[in-house]
Amino acid sequence: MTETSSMAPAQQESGSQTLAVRASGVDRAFGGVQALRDASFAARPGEIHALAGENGAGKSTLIKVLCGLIKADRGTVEIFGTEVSRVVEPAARRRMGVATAFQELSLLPDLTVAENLLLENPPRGRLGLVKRRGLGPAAEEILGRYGVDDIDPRATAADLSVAQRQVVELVRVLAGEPRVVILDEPTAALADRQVEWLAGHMRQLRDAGSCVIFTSHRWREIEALADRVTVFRNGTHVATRDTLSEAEAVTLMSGRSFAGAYPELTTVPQRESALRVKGLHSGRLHGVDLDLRRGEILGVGGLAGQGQRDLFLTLFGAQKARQGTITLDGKAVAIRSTKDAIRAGIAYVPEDRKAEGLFLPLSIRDNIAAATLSRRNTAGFVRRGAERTAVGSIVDQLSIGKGRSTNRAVDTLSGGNQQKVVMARWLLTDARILLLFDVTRGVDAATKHDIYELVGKLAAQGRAILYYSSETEEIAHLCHRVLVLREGRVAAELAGPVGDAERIVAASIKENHDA
Amino acid sequence: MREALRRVSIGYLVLAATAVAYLVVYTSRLGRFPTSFDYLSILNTTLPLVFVAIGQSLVVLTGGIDLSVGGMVSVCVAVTATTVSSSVFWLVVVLALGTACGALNGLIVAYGRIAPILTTLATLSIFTGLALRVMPVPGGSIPQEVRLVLTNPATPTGLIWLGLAVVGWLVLRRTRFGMRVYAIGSDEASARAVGVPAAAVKLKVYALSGLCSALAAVFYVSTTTSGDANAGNPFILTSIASVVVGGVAFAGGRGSALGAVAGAVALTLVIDILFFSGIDPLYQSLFQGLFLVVAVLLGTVAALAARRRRQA
Amino acid sequence: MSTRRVLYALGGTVAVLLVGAILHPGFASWSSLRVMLVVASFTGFVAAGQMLVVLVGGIDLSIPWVLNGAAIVLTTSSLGQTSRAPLAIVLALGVGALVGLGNGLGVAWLGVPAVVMTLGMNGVMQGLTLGLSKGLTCASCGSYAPEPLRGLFDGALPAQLFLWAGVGLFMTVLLTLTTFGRRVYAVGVNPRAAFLSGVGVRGVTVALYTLSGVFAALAGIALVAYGGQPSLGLGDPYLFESIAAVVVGGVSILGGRGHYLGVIAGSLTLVAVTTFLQAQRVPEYGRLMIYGLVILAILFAYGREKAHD
Amino acid sequence: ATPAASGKKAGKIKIALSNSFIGNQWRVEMENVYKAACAMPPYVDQVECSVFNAGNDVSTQSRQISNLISQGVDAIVINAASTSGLNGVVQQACDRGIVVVSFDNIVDNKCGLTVNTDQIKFGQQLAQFIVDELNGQGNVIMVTGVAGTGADNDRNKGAKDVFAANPGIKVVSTYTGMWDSATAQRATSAQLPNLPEIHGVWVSGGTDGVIKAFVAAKRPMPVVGGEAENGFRKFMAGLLTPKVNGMSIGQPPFLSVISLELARAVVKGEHPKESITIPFPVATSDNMVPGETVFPDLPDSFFADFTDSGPNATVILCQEAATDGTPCPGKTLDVNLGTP
Ligand SMILES: Nc1ncnc2c1ncn2[C@@H]1O[C@H](COP(=O)(O)OP(=O)(O)OP(=O)(O)O)[C@@H](O)[C@H]1O
Ligand SMILES: Nc1ncnc2c1ncn2[C@@H]1O[C@H](COP(=O)(O)OP(=O)(O)OP(=O)(O)O)[C@@H](O)[C@H]1O
Ligand SMILES: O[C@@H]1[C@@H](O)[C@H](O)OC[C@H]1O
Ligand SMILES: [Mg+2]
Ligand SMILES: [Mg+2]
Repeated sequence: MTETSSMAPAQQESGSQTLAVRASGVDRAFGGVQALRDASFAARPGEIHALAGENGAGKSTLIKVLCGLIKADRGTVEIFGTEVSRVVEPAARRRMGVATAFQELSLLPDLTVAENLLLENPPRGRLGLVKRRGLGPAAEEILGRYGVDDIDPRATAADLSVAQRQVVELVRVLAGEPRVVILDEPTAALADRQVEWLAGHMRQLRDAGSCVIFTSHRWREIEALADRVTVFRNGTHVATRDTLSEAEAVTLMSGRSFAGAYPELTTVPQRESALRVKGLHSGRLHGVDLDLRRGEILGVGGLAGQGQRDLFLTLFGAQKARQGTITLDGKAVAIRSTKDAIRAGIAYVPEDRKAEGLFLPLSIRDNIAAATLSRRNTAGFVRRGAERTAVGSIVDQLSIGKGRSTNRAVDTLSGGNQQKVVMARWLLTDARILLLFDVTRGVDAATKHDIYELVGKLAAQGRAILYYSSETEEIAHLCHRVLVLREGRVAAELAGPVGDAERIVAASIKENHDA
Repeated sequence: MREALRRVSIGYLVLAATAVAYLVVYTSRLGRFPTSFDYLSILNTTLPLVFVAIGQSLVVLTGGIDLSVGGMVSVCVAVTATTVSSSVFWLVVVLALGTACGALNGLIVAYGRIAPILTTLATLSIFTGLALRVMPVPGGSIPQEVRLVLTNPATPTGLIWLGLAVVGWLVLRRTRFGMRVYAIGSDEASARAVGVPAAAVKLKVYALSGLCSALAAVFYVSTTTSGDANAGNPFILTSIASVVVGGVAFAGGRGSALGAVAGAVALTLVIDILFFSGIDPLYQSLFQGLFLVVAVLLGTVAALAARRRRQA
Repeated sequence: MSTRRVLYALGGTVAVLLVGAILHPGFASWSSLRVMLVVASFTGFVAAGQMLVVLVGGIDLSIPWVLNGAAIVLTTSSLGQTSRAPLAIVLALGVGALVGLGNGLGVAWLGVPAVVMTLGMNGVMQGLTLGLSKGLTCASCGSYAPEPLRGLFDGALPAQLFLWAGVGLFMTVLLTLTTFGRRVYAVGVNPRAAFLSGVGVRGVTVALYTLSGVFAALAGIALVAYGGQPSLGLGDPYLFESIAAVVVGGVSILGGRGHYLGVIAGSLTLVAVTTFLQAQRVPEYGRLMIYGLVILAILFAYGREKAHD
Repeated sequence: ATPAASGKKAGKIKIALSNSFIGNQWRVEMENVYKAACAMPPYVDQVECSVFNAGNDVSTQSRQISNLISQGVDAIVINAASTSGLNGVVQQACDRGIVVVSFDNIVDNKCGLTVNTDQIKFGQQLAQFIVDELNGQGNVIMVTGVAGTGADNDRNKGAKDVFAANPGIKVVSTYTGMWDSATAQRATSAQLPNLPEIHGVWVSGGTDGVIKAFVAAKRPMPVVGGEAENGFRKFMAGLLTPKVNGMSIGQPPFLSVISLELARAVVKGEHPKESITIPFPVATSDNMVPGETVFPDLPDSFFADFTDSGPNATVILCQEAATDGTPCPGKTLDVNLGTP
């Protein structure tokens, strides 16, 4: 395709009988936030179509409108030429062949994997009754068809790891052999191997004539997979192209351009140890030692689910250790609660900001002040002036919410700004040890960039940082040192910046690396 | 699902324990085993609660709660006692009325999107008023033939109905609708997102709860032989207690109506145990309260232990 | 956002009063208002406690017999003597606090669902109250509330109303100006995030249930002060009424949203509706039905708003 | 108060009292006098008594009665949670030859016996008193009892008939006081500001609460027809101000004792299987006798008609029997069932 245009695809391709999905002139607001404005989008059968845009660009909202989960305030949606704007019910769209994997996973936690997979189409026996005995085998067969053999169909969904849940969710969508497949950030929780697996199936579906739509914040995935790319910015269609370079894309998405993706690692860790861990057993951890120095960014790598989360949660007092010692600045400490951890100068920024970080209906100020309430009070009364000042300065520092009132509810902010709010909360604690757990997950390029710089600055201030990311690339570039976890133990230690993510991946899967 | 099975089995365990305790206090007090009279009267007095508890458990499985069962039972009792003696056809009307009351709840909850506890708090008042309108004075009657078929005091016809209720549940459990009920209770937003027509399912669940209340009312009138506009009140808290003792999770998605049935029977037996153990009647509710908390604690502890085992 | 709900709640009260005043002259006169305020204050007390636990997504079903138990403790320990009043009040409130503490510990530490814990506790309190007072026949059970307490209701502006205003002030200050209040809303909105922000979620929960017990006891004290003597079943009407007042007052039953000012309005609305229906000589069945319809109507008003956010 | 042991003691008959709820002082007194009677001759030698409370839950009461049947009691004395709800189980008791006597809130089932006052007349007589005192002219309010129960309904019916027959009487408000003084007081307080001048008040229960509400609202005191609460009688006797012109009709708590006697006599074959209606004790402001119809030292909530009096008294009980359930000193209890 040669035309570059800000012309909406719906107009370009109007009259074409071959469109699988078409949205035109769609508006959708959430309270005060205009998530989509006059948005248009079109995708054809037999293509993989990437939907790109910064956090809050409206990708997920568009997808929800397309699959009938929410209603557009204005505009039309067509599926294979049939106008469906009026029937807002995912069940109805499913019957038309539209299957969606959502950004917030939608597995049913109390049901088994089998029930999740077969909920709407269970095996039936006599009298049309569900054959419960048939559920397990049927699910096994489906999973087998997709080469998944490490997930027990009888396991309860809630007991699966995030990656496993993502896989089940994807299998659920793919197995329906839908004519339109929509995947919203399907790879965010997947390891590289699983990404490959997914890519294979997406291509297969496309080759079979389905329309595959997906979103991702990882450009190389878009580059590798997409036949066409649509870029959204501020709730509006910006461009649809056959090919697009990363630099171009970033410019289109943000309206700005960026130099190099990762900042230079210029700081040097100090000598003093800030945090020392010996023989830690907790959850999946079976004896982890580590020594984190002041001013150091220590990466924690490895395949997903090797105990990284247990390590972070235990250090933050949110999970009990079975065994092991923790030393802070040379003094042994017992961290029994998150309160203890905060008092000891430890901060934990979680990956899942909506579930673990934010108080969505509360104000920016309340959110940021939440971890430091006990510092600004007189006899239990909040010192509001002090609070306003403290919050105000950190908000400016991180440029959250474009200088608007901190009385705004956090759920009116974009994802990137929301993530910054969580960061701001912890910076206010003056923590000397920051546990950053996948803080860039689902964050757009511009915000990611801001976060990388912030992390560097924090290390330069002498703070000790433990850094985990599901994007191995990041760990390879940002960290002074990388510990690779495997099966709850430190399998390798690499000096940083590692630069090449492949080395970390290799260490993650190699057996008996340093034994 | 295994988790669910385990929680349900807590309800069965509690029932087993209360049954044993009942046998022990009964025999030690009276020097003989319970007779068929005892079993029969337990059966017949529990049946109304059993039905309300089944309806309540359906609602709780979707993550809701139905306080209006009290009002629905009252209305249906009032109508049953005032009409059925004129024509048995009225039984159908009663069942339809209960279903309609339930469906009204369902409409408000599913389409009006008002929290179940609030919706049913309001409709409880409305239905109770209606019952009082229909039957300002206790009384009425039910034909002997109906009694003999439903809760015959001499033969355990009640077992048939109990059996039918159980089979009804098992069938329901094995329909797609049944699976959807669990899906909604587990996570409504997700269930909707994966194509479960949540509103329609909830509407049906509340309607079913109304139907169960109507059935309970019919059995109530059959055991007591007449009606009273306040008859439903006690069922509000006892049905919730049954569901709880039966191991249905309040958050929804886990448990089974059969557990609630077990819970209902267990709660009835507790009354008898307290009676025969000679506990000062004034302290009775103390023990009932403790029973409730302990039964649920046992469930929680068992679930916790199981989780521990799985994680290790 | 939740301040808008407070306005709705107040608007509801005004609307009911206006309709009443138009259809029934004298309905909104001061003497009538005065009485409605007094009657609403009892609901207001229990609803304060109910609101606190609802704010963290809980519920307190033990209110009826905590209230009743405290009322009986007050008279049996004061024996109607003015000199013993302070001790008796402390004891009665203490009983409320103790039971609330038990609820809180059960919910927060043992993980018993609030519905179960408090329903069980209601039974326990009923059994204890009946048993220990021997069905209210114990030697001291016929005692009256001490004289000064009974004076709470005299005068053009009864002291009881000042007490309610005090409760209102306490609740508002607690919830909006203190760090505790901040923590309450945080726990109500997202307990996991609150926990990860170093908020002692269990501690906050326990404190709220304890307060709910105290408020139930306070209502018990006020009710004996009003009637002179306690009776059995004194608290029964307040179970559903406290929940109704809380939600009509705009507090979200899911937790995390609401202000006590709204609950005050909610209590008043409910009392005004009942009073009005009685003044109109609507029969009992009609009153029950209209009462339910009014609650539904108000909920629909909130529901409409919810659809937007 | 614990149920009797299983082994049948020679000669003693077993009579159980199954009460629904002790929700007010009346029920407490009713049980107390029952217990006291059981501890006095002739009952102490002839009868093995037990007492059960079920609360207002019909199915609990029904379970208890079933268990009493299993226990093989000879008679069951019932104050029912519902007039209709126990019909089934009562039938089963009758079928097994157990004597069932219900009182106060009686059971519909005709196979049982009843002991009660005439509830319709109760309502009528109070209403007639008000009409007479007002010379057939004036505004009246009716404070009713627990809606849906038999006693409430009969009393209301009696009263309404009388008021309706007097066109000069205007019933300006009717609401429930739930037979509870505190509730009645709250409801009345809330009503008063919206009511015109009230000349007469008819109360089914909770009378002292209604009067207190009038006092608090500083309204002129109307003529009052009400129950036998000691507090009401204190106002009638002028022990509390203002002095109230009223008529007090008691549903006597000793109905339980008469039921006990009827059950005993029927089991022993000393009395035919016949229900009993006793006259209710009536007191008016001009015949108040401290220590007999009003008790200055006892609480307001106490029901003052715990004993009958006069030459034709059905039963004479002492104050301790009503307040503590202790037997009256050195007395054989003589219950006069009237000549059948
Ligand atoms: N349920 C909601 N309530 C309030 N605001 C919302 C809601 N959902 C989305 N928004 C807002 O709408 C805007 C668009 O959000 P959307 O999730 O569509 O963006 P996105 O492109 O998917 O971003 P991301 O890449 O972070 O997933 C954002 O500002 C977001 O905060
Ligand atoms: N959801 C499921 N996923 C996988 N296997 C299942 C599932 N449900 C049932 N099974 C298997 O089928 C067998 C039979 O199930 P069964 O008929 O006992 O269901 P159930 O647990 O009784 O349901 P309920 O208790 O709700 O009636 C079980 O032993 C189990 O191994
Ligand atoms: O008959 C009534 C009785 O049942 C109730 O308990 O107290 C008041 C009486 O009038
Ligand atoms: Mg998105
Ligand atoms: Mg089963």
